[in-house]
Amino acid sequence: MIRPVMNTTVWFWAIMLAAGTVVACGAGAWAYQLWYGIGVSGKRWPSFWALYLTNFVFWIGISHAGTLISAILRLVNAGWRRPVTRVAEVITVFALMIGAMFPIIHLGRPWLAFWLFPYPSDREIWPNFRSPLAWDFFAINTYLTGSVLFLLLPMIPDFALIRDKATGWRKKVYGSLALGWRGTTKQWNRLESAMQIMAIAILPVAVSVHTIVSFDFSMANVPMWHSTIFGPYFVAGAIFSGIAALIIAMAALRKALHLEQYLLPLHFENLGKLLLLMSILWGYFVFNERLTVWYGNEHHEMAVFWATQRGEYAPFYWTMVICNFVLPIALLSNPYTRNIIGCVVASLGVVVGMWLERFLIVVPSLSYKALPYSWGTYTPTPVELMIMAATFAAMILLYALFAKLVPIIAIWEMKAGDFVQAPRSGVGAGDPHRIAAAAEPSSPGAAS
Amino acid sequence: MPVSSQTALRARRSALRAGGLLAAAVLLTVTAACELASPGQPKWNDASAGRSRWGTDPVFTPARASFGQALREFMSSHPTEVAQPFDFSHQIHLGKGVLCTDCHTAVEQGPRAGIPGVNTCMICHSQIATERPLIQQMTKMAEEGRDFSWNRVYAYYPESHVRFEHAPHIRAQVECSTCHGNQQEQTVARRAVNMDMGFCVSCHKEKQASNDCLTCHY
Amino acid sequence: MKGIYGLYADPGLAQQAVNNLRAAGVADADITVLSSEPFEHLEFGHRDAKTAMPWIATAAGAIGLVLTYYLLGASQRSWPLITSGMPIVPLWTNLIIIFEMTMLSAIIATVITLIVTAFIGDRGKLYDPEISDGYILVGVENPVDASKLEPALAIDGGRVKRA
Amino acid sequence: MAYRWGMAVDIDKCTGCEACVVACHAENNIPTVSAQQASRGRAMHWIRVERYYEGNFPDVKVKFRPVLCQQCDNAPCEAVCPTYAAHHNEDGLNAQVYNRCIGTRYCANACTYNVRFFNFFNPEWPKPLHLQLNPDVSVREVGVMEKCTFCVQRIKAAKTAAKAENKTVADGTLQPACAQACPTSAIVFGDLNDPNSRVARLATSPRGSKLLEDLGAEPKITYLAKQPWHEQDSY
Repeated sequence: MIRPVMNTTVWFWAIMLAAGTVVACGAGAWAYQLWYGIGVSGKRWPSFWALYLTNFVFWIGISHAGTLISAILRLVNAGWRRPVTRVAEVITVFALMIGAMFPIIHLGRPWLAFWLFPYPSDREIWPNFRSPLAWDFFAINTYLTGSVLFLLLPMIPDFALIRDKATGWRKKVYGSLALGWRGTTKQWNRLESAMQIMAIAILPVAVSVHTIVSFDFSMANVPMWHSTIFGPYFVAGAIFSGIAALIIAMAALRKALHLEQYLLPLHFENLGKLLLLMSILWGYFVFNERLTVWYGNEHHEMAVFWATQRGEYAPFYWTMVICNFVLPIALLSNPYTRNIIGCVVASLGVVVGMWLERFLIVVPSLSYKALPYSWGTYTPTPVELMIMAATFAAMILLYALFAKLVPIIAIWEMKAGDFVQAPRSGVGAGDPHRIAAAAEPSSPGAAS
Repeated sequence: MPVSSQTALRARRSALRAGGLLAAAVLLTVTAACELASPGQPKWNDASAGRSRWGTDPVFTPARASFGQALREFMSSHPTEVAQPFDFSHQIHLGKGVLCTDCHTAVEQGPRAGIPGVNTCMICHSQIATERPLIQQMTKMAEEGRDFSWNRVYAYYPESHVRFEHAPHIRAQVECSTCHGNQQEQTVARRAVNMDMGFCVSCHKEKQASNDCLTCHY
Repeated sequence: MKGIYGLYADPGLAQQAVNNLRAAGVADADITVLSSEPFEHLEFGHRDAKTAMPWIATAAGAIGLVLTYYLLGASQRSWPLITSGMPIVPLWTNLIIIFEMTMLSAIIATVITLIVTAFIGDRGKLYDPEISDGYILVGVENPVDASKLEPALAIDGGRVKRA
Repeated sequence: MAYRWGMAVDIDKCTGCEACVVACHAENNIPTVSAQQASRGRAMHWIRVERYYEGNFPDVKVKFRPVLCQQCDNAPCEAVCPTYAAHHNEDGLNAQVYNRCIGTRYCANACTYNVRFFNFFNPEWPKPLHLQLNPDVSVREVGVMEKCTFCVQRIKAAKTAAKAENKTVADGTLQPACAQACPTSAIVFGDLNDPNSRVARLATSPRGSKLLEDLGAEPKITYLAKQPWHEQDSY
């Protein structure tokens, strides 16, 4: 499992180069925008928010893959979580970093973004804590700090393991990262209690983060934004897209790093069921949102409603419904298609669909605000699309780099879960639940 | 060297080469796409040529002249000593009992204190100290109809959008030295007080003057 | 540094070694057990399990709550600017930031406690890289008489080493 | 007593001539943009005359409504700004502080009336047209929001002058550029806290209504509806 840390393949360099190129182009596009102003994007009166904020919500949503799911699974002590947790937590950390960049990219004067930070200044003025953007600042920072620590702490024993196995510069680097970890019973116990506390603390934070992101919209008196359902709707959508991202990442890692013996069809099966559940939940929320608007028949909202149902945004809307609802339910409710390929196809659909969902929340409402005189249509520009492409490339780049530098599966957790037979002879009295989970026969579809 | 590692080396080289080509291609495409697809946007060469979109030359814009200028504004760094074209001495004039308002005449009426021109000087200096070389130099300027081009000592960067009015402060009996330092010790004016926003705000709070942002920023 | 330890592949043998050391009169605090994975199901895995960490986290959360409450109130009152007809100190919106800062304080306090107690507080030196191969190390640091402890550690399937 | 600036716009008197728009541009240093940029939604008009058409050609009625910042009492734009660039000032104005603005554009989204504008690029004036810029008003740079200020520079000057004489600003002595330029005097400006001012009387007129009143932003601009004799007319 530590093989990728020790050896470097040509493929790794190829991925780094390709992704790095796109990221560099995105950085160039951002520099272009910084130099000339936000006008090089497609933003306009009245669509002052568009693609950047779409991506912001999308990436923050993706970030709910990891810490949230892994914290839930850790708390209920689900044995099958063990190979999945780190794969998931890494997505959280990187997706949050990328997502948190978008509000800054989107600013008219990004060099003043630090004014959101509450610090005493000579101007004697503080940030406005009534603004949802200030809440965002606090929520995302808390979630990011928590997630980074949640990811880093269980990595320490693995760093110690690499320290013992490696030679040369790797031994030095990983030795200092291991912080002098020896593996005393005290260290193990403290680590486990810390992880329990963090899991409990980070769950409400994760829920609050996407609720607050939804507040960015629902606090404004804009048709189809000003809705009480937005909090849970966004959280459900976030977990939905997060699981999809997790499935895609797991499948990619399984192929690239040959982790077939750790990431079993069972994991895809379980996550596929979760994805199916979230898909139904998502459908329920969309139905709620649309039905109340249609039934209420309030004329400000109906303009937005019809624009998405049969107007210029309708193709996006119906693609979204197919990707988020029809496709996952068709593929995942059937045990014969709920295999790895089926899960990955459904997940790809969900990622596309959820991106469209965010776009359809941000853009049409602004295009059709209360005064018909001010209606206008937004179209993105190459600068925006380039920056967006760069963030996807950045995700691949960071993920590949991480999988290269750190064992992507928590080795000690796997050992503790009795998945891997250490050189010792007796299995020992493991948790019967875990063994049952490991030995559970996989579904007929997954066996193929 | 074993064969397998040579193959690996070759593969790595070709991967690097392919990546380089890919990078160049993407960069070119993006540049071209940005230029072609958004005709309404400023072009790369717009700013360097200093031409406006009407084709007229030159153009006025609030953009900073250079990156260094923008950085200086960002750090709100101001020079304390400003070179002036003429060695005027506040010290001598105030020492002889001249009042600030004798020369800065507008200070009690309007927003600006007014920086006196050569004709104001000549009111006195047509008679006083005419033998001094500096005064003679100035007299010559006045006869030729030339004037001083003083450099600003106390200024805000345009981006601070500050509007300061002298008259209300004089009416509220704020001493000139509060903001300008003791001019009896200065020859040409120096930036004696660093007038950041905290300086203004704390005084306004103390004197219970309005701390509404629109009092100064509009 | 002086020390004596045994390496065991099987956690059951390690438990036996711990028991033997206790029988030989070694205090519980002097027995070092190192492993590359936690052994929650065995007795020795529960040594030092008691910790005040949850209470420290709760206390830190409470401190964060109170501090944020005052920071928000004080900063809003220091320059009272009205927006949207809201009160100067609007509790509803402040609650959101208070909540986040409470959680952040608890998380950071937990990590600091972990680092202080488990890493900075770890003064032992006994170690063997074979732990990373799955062996469990049971030993005593700076024993009064190492040779007396050797029989306690010498169990079939284990190896005794001196450092 | 503090001022509370307000406005009344008589729709009946508005001919849609857009003199107010021009006056506003000249007074407040509002940049013009190229036709291409305007078609991309980057034009800025702190006041605009909205045209609404009723009926089919040739039997068409055109209705004009000058729309500018409504200076709401419960302004949705204010609370959402993370830096207090938008806030309520002591005279009841919606202040927009350019130097404090970081360009989140949140205020523009929250604004129900779409009367906030963003500097997408640095504005440009071909020389020597920059010499006609109003020295009492800031020239805004790229990345900041701007909007109608009720000509705060005139308010400020009038208040300072009145205070120097220990008086209050008398009704009718102060007008924003749009009201000054309106050939039919459709726009009336004044202090709503002064019960005898023209604007205070018009604000309680039975013809008066507020724009999108039901959304609860409590705007301070009263629109006076067309008179009944005009409604009966067939054009």
